[in-house]
Amino acid sequence: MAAERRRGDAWSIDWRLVAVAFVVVAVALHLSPPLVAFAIIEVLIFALYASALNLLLSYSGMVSFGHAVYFGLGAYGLAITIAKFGWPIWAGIVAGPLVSAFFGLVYGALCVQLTAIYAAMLTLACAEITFAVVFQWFDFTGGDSGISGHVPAMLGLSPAWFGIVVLVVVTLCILALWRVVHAPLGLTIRAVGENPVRAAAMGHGRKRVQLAAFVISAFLSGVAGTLYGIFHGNVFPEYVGVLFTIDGLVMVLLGGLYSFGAGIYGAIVYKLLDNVMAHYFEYWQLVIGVILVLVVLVSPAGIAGLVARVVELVRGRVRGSET
Amino acid sequence: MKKAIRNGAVFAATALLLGSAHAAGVKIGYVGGISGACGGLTHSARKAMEIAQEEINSAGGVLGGPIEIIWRDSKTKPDEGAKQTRDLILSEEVDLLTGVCSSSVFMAINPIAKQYEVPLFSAISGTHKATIDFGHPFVVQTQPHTLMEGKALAEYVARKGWNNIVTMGLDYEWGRTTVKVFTEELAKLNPDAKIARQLWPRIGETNLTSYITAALADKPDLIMAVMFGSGTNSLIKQGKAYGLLQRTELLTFLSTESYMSLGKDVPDGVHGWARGPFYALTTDAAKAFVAKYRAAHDGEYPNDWGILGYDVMYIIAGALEKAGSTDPAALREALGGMTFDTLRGEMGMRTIDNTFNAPSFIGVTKMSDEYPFPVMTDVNVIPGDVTLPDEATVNALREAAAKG
Amino acid sequence: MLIVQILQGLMEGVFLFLIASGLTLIFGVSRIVNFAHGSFYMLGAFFTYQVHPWIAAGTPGGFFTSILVCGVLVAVVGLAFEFFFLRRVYHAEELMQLVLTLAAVLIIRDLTKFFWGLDDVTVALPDDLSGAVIIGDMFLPTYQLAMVTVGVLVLVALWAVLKFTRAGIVLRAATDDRGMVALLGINQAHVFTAVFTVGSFLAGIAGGFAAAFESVNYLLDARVIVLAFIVVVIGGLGSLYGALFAALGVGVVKSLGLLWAPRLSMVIIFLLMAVVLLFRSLRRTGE
Amino acid sequence: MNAPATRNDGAAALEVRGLVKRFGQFVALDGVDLTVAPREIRAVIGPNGAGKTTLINVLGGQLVADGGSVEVHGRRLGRQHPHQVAKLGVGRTFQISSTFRRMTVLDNMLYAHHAGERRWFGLDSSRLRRLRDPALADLETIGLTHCADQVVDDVSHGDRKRLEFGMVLATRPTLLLLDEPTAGMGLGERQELIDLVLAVARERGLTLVFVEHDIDAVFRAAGSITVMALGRVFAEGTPDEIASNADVQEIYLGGRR
Repeated sequence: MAAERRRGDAWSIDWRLVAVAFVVVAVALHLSPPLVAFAIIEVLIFALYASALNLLLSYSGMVSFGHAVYFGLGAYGLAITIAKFGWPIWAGIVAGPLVSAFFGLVYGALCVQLTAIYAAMLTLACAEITFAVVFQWFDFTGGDSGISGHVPAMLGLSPAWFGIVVLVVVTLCILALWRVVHAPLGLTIRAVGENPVRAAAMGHGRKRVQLAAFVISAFLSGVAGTLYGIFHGNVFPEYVGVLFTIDGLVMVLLGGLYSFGAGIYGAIVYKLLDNVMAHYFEYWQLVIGVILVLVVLVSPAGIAGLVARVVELVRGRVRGSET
Repeated sequence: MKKAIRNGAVFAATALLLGSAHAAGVKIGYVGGISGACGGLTHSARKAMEIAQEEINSAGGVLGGPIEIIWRDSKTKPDEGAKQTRDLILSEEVDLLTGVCSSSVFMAINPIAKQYEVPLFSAISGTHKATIDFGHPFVVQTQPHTLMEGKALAEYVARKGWNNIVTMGLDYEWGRTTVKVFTEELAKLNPDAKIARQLWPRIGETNLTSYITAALADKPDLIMAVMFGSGTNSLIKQGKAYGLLQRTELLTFLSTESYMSLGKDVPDGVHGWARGPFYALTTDAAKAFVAKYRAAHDGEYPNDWGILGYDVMYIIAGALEKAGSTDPAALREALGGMTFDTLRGEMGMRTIDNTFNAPSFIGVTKMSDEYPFPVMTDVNVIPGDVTLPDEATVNALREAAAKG
Repeated sequence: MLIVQILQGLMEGVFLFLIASGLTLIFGVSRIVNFAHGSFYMLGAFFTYQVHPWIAAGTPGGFFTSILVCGVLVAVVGLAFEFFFLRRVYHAEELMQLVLTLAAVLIIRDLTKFFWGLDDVTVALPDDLSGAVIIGDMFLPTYQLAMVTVGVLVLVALWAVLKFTRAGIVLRAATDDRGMVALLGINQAHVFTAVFTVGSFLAGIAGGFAAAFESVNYLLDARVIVLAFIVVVIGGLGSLYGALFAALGVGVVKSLGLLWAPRLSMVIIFLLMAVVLLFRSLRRTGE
Repeated sequence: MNAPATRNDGAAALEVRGLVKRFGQFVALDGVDLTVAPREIRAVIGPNGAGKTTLINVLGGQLVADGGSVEVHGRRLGRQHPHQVAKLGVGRTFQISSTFRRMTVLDNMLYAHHAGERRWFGLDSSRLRRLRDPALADLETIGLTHCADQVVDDVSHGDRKRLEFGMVLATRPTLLLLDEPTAGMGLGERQELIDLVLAVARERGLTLVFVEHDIDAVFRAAGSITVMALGRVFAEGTPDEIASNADVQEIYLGGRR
């Protein structure tokens, strides 16, 4: 939030920050034992997925109760084109996100006909239908035993090097998302999302703008899902299931609505708790629940808000009006 | 001296970080649904495996050292299972893998075992796909898989002479395959039998009343319900009011934890099948194990998965002893020519699909004086040799899977 | 056979109505989409599991009393949740309410795991309730008739409250227009609290009934909330009578669907939900 | 000034005939006729419930009429959506100021300029950089430079009203509908805003229709006045004519003074 309030660099990317983060993650990947590297890879993939969902929640004024569909269909696009159609691996990798984007277009076109909770409920219905088809269409999707073995897990690379691949792809995608949000289209999306009546009175109809956001979000979720499919070398109906949807939602809400970094911060904290805390405390979801309550009651801007405050403090220009 | 201490410290630190390279004994990685959907089933497996581990170790261990088990929770999610498995192999450098609950987790782990050539002993998941369709030299199945179970059921049903049958299979792989194999095998064994209707409740469905009325409308001799856990429990509970058991026979999957949770709600006269019902195992070893298990866990009884878990530990230990090393090839060779004296009786593995000729148990429920819940009586043990699919079937399935 | 299936579907439908009524009531008045509704239902089931042995187990009277007691307990949980948390975000944007109810889902699920473990539990049905009324070859299970009766009673009670009492007039006003309540000189917060409590109570008793009917575990919440959403959406969010017809419809679609399209009944129901949503929107834009 | 191609100098800027709008039983507009010439500055006044805001909402496309016709620069409005109406060159403000409260004031204005280019897509952020200077200039004009980098939520009510007006102007409308542009403002602020509105309207040659409760402002600013009551046009004329109309005095002005 703070980043967008400042004038000088609101529209530009802090390349130094990106470079430092990139190097730190890359080095960490190489120094870590596999399980930690896996955790980093997970964080990266989910940071992209949650950021894509965040485009909807924070900017376009839509809520998706079925976003795992676009995540999981990326992995299914990869698996089915390779395992069933016999495509080469690279073609499958390209196909994954496109499949997601296609379903984003079809479902999105339906969902933008509605608004608010009605639209959200329609995303849920679409997701449940997709899940049922994926789960039951045995011959095509492998049903609940999924598809595996179509692509070597991590492309046969070591965890560290596969981590670097993921890091590069995720970084590029998130930078691209940043560009979209801060391009004219992004401005339209934010305007329509925040106040569709005002935007309409200025000549911007809600539906096609939200549809564009939906397709972009679905595509990027599909990239994340495709990466996830490569990471594990498999795909299962769980990837399009309700738990992945809730994971994404919780990450964004934890990270803090209305800030670009919500998905990134949320993914880091959520997956950290998932990977570390779960070993010591079985009831870590309870902890997430409590944090969410605190977020609502104390810091609606979530972790992103806290980070922004810390950054402001460090830079020594906290303004009194800031929350 | 100083240098030695420093080296020691470095070594300890490295060991902490990366998991120590071990000298003697065996390191086994357990991946199972400690939490998640399998959590309710597999806690007994873990307890039983710990008992077996303790027994084996106090008797001198294997390969000159103790068995060490590293417990990992798949959360009953395939992706988590895959991740934990890869870490067990890469950082813990385990010699063997076991556990595996739920077929999706099994299918996720299976290619990893193949890739890294680490033997994987399935104790809990019964999908046949891992050892047959996508089988490889390093995966071993120690319990009756779906194809075997379907055939065992057909065997039992043919023996009983039921002709008019309604199937009720949970709409996922286990339910669908079991019903399919059952139908095919029954047609061979009893050409007069016909399937009047196939019903497919969704997994997780707990209001089964309209399935019950639909099934009863066909006035079947038998309702064959390929369901488990909450599905089975709900079917039995809700069926009672419809006089289900008075109007027809019911055959369903009834592992021990179903009895435990339903208690007296399980009526007498349900035909159930199971994979390791402790009360039907009469050997001294089995009785001793149950006694030991109960003593260690507040009088709790082991469920089927406990029996399977205990058996798999002794299978692993025995095979390792014979192989003389943890080398996967040697292990497989050793396994091929051995018979094991398990709690479920004498068993051995065949090498075409690394599957044990594990028995299926089918019996009829009766309230028991001995236990706080009903158990099955007249238990038919249908040996694995009868139910294992022939080599042609295995090859056909493998060819089909390879085509995609 | 058709008649049996339809009747069975209708009975299931009444139970679905019982599950969904609280959700639609809460949405109608306060526009809150209560994700925790399934969790309250689950709490009702586990409370009943816990409480029923203490309250004259084995007799129908004691059994119904324990369900009622558990309904009240769940209502207290709902009340506390509304009073201490939800109340603070009525004026914030809707997403904040979503966050809170989602947080409640996570917390209640883990607490359930903590107290009752991962295993399935069931509540034994009193013998007097486990029979059936037999008409020809039709079996009408006593317990399901009891659930239908309770569903109808709830419907009649809600109808009477809405129609005849001052509280009902306020509620209807609140459903139509939230500002109206303020105009009537009534503290809106009290209305919301009351409705949330009643909604939680309904979820609680529905869960209590389920505990003796099916097998209950900590995964129940997700299953139920989706069912409740389906019913509430098809019925028209916030509409009590709509929810009734939707619930009956879903019950019948399921019971007939398993005959004709055994593997597609859920897909059909979700398609129905999608079509209803889209159709409603077309009608709205026609205004 | 950069007038859109829809402009047709031959016709009236706004031609309303027999406009009817019902909400259930209630008739909000009961056959309203209204003709506004290009560059005219027209005030619409009337007691509460006269249908003024409903009229603006129908003209802006936010509501769909139940009967009658509306022509803007000779173009018939049917059931167009608000954004299509906006593209015909109709700009409007709302009674309760409608801006993007989570964005900064500058971003609001940037967006308005972007919208003014009649495009919604675009991934080239250099276009926004290009729009930055004109946007800042507009903020200067409406006197909001001081809070350009504040989120709208943090600025005062009056500033929000001004911002909304400035944003609408930036979309370069030819017909401007203002629904109580000064509602809730202090006296000084009100005059300032009205002066600003007039200055801009004259400079750009806009047609202006505004609803206003502040009678002083109305008489100072309007070239002509339409008085509405009970969903109908009750009287129409120059400020002097209206001021001297006894019936108007009776039902409206009398009631207030």
